[in-house]
Amino acid sequence: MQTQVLLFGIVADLVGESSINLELKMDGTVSDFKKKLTETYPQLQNYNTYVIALNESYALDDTIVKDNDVIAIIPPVSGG
Amino acid sequence: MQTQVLLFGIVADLVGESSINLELKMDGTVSDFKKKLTETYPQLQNYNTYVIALNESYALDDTIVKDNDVIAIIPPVSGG
Amino acid sequence: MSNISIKLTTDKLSLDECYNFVDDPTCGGIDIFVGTVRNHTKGKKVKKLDFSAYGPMAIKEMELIAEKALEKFDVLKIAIHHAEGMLQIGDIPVIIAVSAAHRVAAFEACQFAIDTLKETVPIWKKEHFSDGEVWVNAHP
Amino acid sequence: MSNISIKLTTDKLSLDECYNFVDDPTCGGIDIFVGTVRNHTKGKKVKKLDFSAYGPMAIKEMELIAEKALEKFDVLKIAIHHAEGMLQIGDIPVIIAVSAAHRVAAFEACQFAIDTLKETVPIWKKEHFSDGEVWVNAHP
Repeated sequence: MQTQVLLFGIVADLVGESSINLELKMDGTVSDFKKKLTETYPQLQNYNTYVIALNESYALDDTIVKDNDVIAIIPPVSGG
Repeated sequence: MQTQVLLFGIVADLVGESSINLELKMDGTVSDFKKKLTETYPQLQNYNTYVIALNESYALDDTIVKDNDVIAIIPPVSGG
Repeated sequence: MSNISIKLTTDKLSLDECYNFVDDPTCGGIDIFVGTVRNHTKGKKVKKLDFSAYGPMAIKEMELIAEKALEKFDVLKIAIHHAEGMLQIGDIPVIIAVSAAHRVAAFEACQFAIDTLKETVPIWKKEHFSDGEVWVNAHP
Repeated sequence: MSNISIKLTTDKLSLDECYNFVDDPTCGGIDIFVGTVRNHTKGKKVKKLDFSAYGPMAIKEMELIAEKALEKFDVLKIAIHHAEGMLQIGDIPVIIAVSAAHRVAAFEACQFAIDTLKETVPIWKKEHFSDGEVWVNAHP
């Protein structure tokens, strides 16, 4: 399945985009997604302090990524 | 010596004045002053939760009251 | 001192004035406590509050609190403004604002200042109910 | 919910707006935390800060914090307003205001809200120095 991934902060800078499309297998987990992401963007290999949000909520590594889920990569936040 | 005493809050209400004059002996303490006050205003006999300030600072019971000191009777405060 | 603002006034207190006083290019956080007149106390409806003060001593004691706050906590500036006279529901008896490079110190100093003010500053409030009035705390 | 005000905006944040939202006839104390842009960080001079956010999620997370604060503490109303975009020294990135019948709960809830916001809300700031710029916290 084709997914849209939103990038922010330093991750957007490292990738050079604020949004990317990634082909994922059906019923993969957040962990699988992270692996695919690093394969596709090797510049993220040494940057793994981000977490993943699905549909605007924080997701765990074993959460299943479903078709049409909005995926976002959240580097360490610094609001306030 | 003749002293001026400032009264506030409930103490002013009990005495019916916001300022009184009291004749004190020289070199008496704050304790002596309190005794004299209660003799002169027996309505304060059952009200002893106040503290005394001399010249706008809190005073202890054994502080000496000097001539020309500004004495104030401070019932429990409730600002804020 | 230029890093302390103390006020005892019959005018309306101003949040912006306190904020502007403590704001500083080196500060990263400001904590502001605002006391407000509550419409009830111990289940009774309050109509208004009358604040009276031993003015010169109240100002001295507020200055002492401000100086102690600057000493005890890593904070930059502090404003302590207190109202006198008759206040209605929603009016503001007290504003305390504290600026600091880091927020924890601002919170701590602000709490210290309001806690101490309520113990030491010679200001008294009389609550007015529909059936009478009473000095708050007079009989602890 | 009428006792929660959440805002993420490129407009200037307003202290009065936050105060007026949380003010209530039953409240006795309001605590307000104001974040400000500091002119230095770790000894380096900051020129300005650029805040970017994952907007919809930032708003959801701020709502979660507000709901949790109302649950955990005995408080009445809470406002959490955060700025986006380029801020200059002295500008206000965040205001959190909390009202309560008694002041301790207001202080506690306000600290809880800013502490949690800094951990969970997807907003990022980039510090601009005279010799470059850096994402804050990007490498913890």
